[in-house]
Amino acid sequence: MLLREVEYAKPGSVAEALELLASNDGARALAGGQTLINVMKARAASPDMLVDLNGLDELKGIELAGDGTLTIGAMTTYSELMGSAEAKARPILGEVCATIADVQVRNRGTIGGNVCSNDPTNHLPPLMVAVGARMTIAGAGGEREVPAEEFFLGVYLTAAGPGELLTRISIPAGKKDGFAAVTLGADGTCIANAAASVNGAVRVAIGCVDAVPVLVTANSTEGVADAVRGANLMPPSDVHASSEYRTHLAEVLATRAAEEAAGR
Amino acid sequence: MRRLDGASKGGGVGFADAGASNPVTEMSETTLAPAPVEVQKGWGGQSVRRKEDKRLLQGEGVFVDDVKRHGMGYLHFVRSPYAHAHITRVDVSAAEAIDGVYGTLTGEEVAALTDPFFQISSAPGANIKDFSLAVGKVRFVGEPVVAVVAETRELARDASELVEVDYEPLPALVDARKAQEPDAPVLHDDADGNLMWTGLYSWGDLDSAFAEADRVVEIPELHFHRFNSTPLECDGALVEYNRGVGQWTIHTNNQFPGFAAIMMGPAMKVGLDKLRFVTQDIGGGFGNKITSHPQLVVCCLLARKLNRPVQWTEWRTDFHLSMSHGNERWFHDTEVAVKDDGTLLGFRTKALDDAGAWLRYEPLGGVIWAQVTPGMYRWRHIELDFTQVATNKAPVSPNRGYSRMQHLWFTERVIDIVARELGLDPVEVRKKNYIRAEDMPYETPNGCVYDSGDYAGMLDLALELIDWGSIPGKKAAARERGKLLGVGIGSTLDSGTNNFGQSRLINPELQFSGNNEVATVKLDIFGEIVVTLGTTPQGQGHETTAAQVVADILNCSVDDVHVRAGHDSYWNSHAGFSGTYASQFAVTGLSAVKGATEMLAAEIKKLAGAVFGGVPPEGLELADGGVRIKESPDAFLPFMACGAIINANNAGLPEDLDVTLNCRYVYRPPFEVPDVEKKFGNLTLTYATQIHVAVVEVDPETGAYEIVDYAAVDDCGKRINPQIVEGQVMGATAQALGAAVHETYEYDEDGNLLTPNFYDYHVPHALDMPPLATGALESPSPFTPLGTKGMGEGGGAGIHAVCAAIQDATGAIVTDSHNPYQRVWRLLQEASA
Amino acid sequence: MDVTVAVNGTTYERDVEPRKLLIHLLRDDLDLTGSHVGCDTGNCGACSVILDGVLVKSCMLLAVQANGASIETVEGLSEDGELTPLQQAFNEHHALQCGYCTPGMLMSATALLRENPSPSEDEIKKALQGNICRCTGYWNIVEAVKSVADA
Amino acid sequence: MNVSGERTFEAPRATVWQVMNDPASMAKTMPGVQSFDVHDDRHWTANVKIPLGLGGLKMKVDMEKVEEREPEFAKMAIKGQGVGAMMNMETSFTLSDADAGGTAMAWSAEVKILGPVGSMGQRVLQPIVNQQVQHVLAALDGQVQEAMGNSG
Repeated sequence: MLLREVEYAKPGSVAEALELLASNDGARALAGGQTLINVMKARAASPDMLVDLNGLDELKGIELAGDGTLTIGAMTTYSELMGSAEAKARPILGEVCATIADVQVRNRGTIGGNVCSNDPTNHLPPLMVAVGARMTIAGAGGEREVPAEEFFLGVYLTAAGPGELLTRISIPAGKKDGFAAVTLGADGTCIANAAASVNGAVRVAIGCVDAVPVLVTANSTEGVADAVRGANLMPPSDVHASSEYRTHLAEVLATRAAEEAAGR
Repeated sequence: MRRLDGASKGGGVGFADAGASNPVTEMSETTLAPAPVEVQKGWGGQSVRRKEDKRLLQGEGVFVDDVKRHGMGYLHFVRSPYAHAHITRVDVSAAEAIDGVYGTLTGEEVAALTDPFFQISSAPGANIKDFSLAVGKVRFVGEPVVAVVAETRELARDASELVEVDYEPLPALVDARKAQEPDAPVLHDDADGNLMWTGLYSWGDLDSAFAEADRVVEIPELHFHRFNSTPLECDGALVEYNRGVGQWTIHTNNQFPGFAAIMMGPAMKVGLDKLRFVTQDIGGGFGNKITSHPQLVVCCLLARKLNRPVQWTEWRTDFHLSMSHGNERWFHDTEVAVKDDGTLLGFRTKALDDAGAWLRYEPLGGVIWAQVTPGMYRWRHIELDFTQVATNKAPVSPNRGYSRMQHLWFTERVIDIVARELGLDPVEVRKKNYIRAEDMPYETPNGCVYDSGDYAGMLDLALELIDWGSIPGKKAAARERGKLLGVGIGSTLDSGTNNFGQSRLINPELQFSGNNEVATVKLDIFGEIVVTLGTTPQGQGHETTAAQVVADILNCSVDDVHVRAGHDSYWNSHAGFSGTYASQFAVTGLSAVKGATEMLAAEIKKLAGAVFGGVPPEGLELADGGVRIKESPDAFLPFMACGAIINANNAGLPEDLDVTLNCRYVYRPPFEVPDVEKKFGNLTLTYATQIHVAVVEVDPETGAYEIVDYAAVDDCGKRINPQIVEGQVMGATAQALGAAVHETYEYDEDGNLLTPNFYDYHVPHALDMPPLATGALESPSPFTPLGTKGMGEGGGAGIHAVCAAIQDATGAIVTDSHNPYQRVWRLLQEASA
Repeated sequence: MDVTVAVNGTTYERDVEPRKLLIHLLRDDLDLTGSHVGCDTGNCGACSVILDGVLVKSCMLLAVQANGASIETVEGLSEDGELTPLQQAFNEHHALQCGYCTPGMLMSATALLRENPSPSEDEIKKALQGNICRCTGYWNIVEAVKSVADA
Repeated sequence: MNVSGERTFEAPRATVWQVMNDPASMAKTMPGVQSFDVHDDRHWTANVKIPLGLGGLKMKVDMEKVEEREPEFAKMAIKGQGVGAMMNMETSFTLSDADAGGTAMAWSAEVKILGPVGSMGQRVLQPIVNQQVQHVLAALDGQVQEAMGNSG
């Protein structure tokens, strides 16, 4: 429960936040804190400085463009997304957010925080890959956009490097999406998950089977199982699932997610 | 919520109609409406609303971590990262050099200042040397090695990171089955191996039973897994030392201070009166808060060393790593003698118990199971070879259903496996072999006496609640949806009120036997009725049920009865076995309350008789908050006057009037010392009964499953407060379901705990709970003053029911008490292979 | 760092280390010990409070992040010792045993009922999903909330 | 946890051996090295800050070469001590001439992580170790290339 000493900064703008992050090697952005604060309690991580992004309105909000593209500010909370009329344009987003942890965590935790922590048990990284999200990263040199499948680099590691911030996520129009997971009890820790999107081809991203979501594609839902087998997954074993069981779940869940997507 | 309960209507408590079960007569889909609170006869048997709730609902409870003292220091333990290692060097200088650090305590200091804790075990377990901090060696991950005290919580933890400990790692022993192999790492050189205790229990005539059998069903291995109840509040203490009188005041949430005291006093070389235990509210215990005595000793030593109050908060990860895991048990080479018609004759098995690194309450688990030796069945020939070994895991200690749950899981598994092997219906096998209502009281093969009950009747009620007839249709419907539906029964006993004489079966040298509990009831100067209990409740509603018993005897309102919250050993209201554990308050606690209140009632009459000028007690009655002459009710002496006369206005009272209006009663259940040679005798006074039915629906593709319906029928004799009883039934059910599906303390081969927090140790949340139907029967105990039976632990019936349901759904024999999705998936693979 | 918070209508100013969690500010510095700590990973919800109208777990928030906020805790639910209908329902339905999780449960249920005065049973369970109770099995808690919702 | 694999370098065995046994080169392959001290040809110490997205994990790492058969086999015992985390690792590699030219390396490592980091991060340890291993192998490639450049 007891954190190591840490400095706290509350910037008034994204620019100021970037400056703080760039000028302090040990600085980390604090979004919803629903993962980071817990890791700090265990002292498994101890940043020297927390740059609190709460209160930066520039990072909030959801916009729906004329072509159906959704733009979600990185500091939008799960609850805000679930309550957003605009976000209903891509219904899977709210549906998946509603199964993340619990009310308190959803009230505080953010979309950006979820993808940036990229804990393998998180739901949003595979979902973002499946729906073809594009991530906007701001840094000293301005902004750049990275497709989701290139955004996730490792556990707790993403393309948003030191001194950078994920500012928003763009998601193209679409409705034919699906999601399937096996968790410890309802809404509990994830054992394996899969997100799918059908737009001509079937895109399925599988979570919990590697350090980053694994993307497979197929021409039809019937081809998904083969595609998963073809990916030669070697998932980690842990107390909840052996590598073998996870491999099996990956195939089942990928197929279910794809069938749900195709059925919409 | 469905409730089936015709047994709680009206009726005061009192001496019970021995043996008669009240049948259930009606079913209600609606909520059980709590009885309105108004003065009337017969508080006992009513669902009186709890007196303790008001403070708890307003955040005004006082839990141990809420207690603060001026100048207190916060204690943080440096814990072992190794499962097994020699400690080669400890250096606290860097930690002590920090501003705001008050001091430290090392294992070396502990070894110099204290004696090892007294061991319950006979040799070889008796020979181990257990101190409150690791001395020379660490034996499990999370074992406290050094304690640091500082000005703030955060600083104490910071400083603990500066304590340098050098370890020389040793191979770890994590599988109890390998503990006695020649090359196994040895935890305790003093015990010359990992065997802690072993004993052979044999009753009846095994040879003739197996000769008579049509078949012998063999079960090579069954495994009951490691978990505990994880009370939401972890352990803690605030300890003050009074240097002038050499006495410690220990504010703590330990749930069995009597046990802590007899462990701590001799180790600290002080008399027990130097250890004053104080608690108010405790955030759940379930047995897991019995063995915090090592940590309390450390707090005491530091409070004295540093001359300031010492505060210790155990965090969740600390608790999971180090505190009171439930007994993990294996059953090997089981053989069951059965007739073709399903009649059970007897069994033999070898039980192997994993004690973890220390014997903190063990090896009592090696005998406690024997309270329920035959389970609920009539077999008379039983042999169990019990062995307990040490491993490099957290020490085990009592956990709700302590040691009986493991054994009852075993007997229930045997029934379902036998039924499967014989192609018989598990319901019929149970009914054929259950001990019958007309056999009660029933003496088991090992001399225990089951007091009352109607097991077959309870099963019928449970099947009615689950709508047994609809199950085949539901199975077919599930199959249509691609799911596998299964149903299973768990029938268990909650044996309560221990005869501590059973400890002599573990170690004949021990001088414990019987049991006792204390209550005092007094009338204060303004007529206030004050009740003091010896117990340490953790949510069981003792303040309420005690008030109900008192109000019935004094013929007043429960609102007029003030039951002190919590426990203080200075209240002079405790005895050697005081505490709240082992399903006994409704017998020991309430019997003590009843005894003390009857003494008080007699004294009030004696006093009033004198005041009224020589009226005999028979001519007086208690009513309306006072005492009056039956024949002339106008002659009325309110309790307030009684209290005032005795306490503050007593001149002129007859010299021989032996009245204090402050009555202390010790309840002592009728027990004999068991026969140590034959391991025979009555080990507990009462046997509450549970029959549960679980319906599960399995997703065959993933092994994931849901408990889709559930029924729980309970019989604990006379219920003082049916709502509180039902609450205990529900809680025990939820814990059992959590343990059956998700909860496990699993270790890797190096002895690292893989489930040290609520992410990975998944306890049930609201959405995980199935629909529940409850039912109740009342078979009053003929052996207890109020007809009550201890209850609250249950016997893990939910675990047994879920195992049976998974066996039914998958068609594979279930051999483990813990069945996470992955295991069920494997069972399905096996079944289809 | 200086922190100013209004808890149950009373304003407090304290100088705290940035690393201090909000739950420790409440319990240790402000002596508001009604909110509890039951885990160290943000799972149990015993520390739940309402922060500027939003239900949060006060163990996953730094005290300095609450600067300027208005906080409601269990101590502020009832007025002059009168139990609220929700608190009374917990009592009537035996929705608490040890009482340790109760403050967090009450805050979660309070937040739910403000947003949705007549929730279904599933909605109640979903709203209480972030609060662990080890005593009751939740059935009576759900019934208690339902009884207030129905009223 | 055991991790192992094989890799081929486009360089002669002697060059690879030289890189693998040169503390300075090895220092450049380790993640987040802040300082590196060579005590003798068998004992090195590094202070590292392993970059994890949520914050770096600081560790003092002692390395001891416990076995060596030039130019084909070496085994090292590595002990890391950080606040809240301890790492014990035994790693070995075997070099041979690859069929298609260059040098083949078969390597394996037994990694143990203890302490709060280990317990908190149990479910992510294996992916994290894998990802660090990939980092080391890529850096090793770079070092071998550099050595080739220097010698070429």
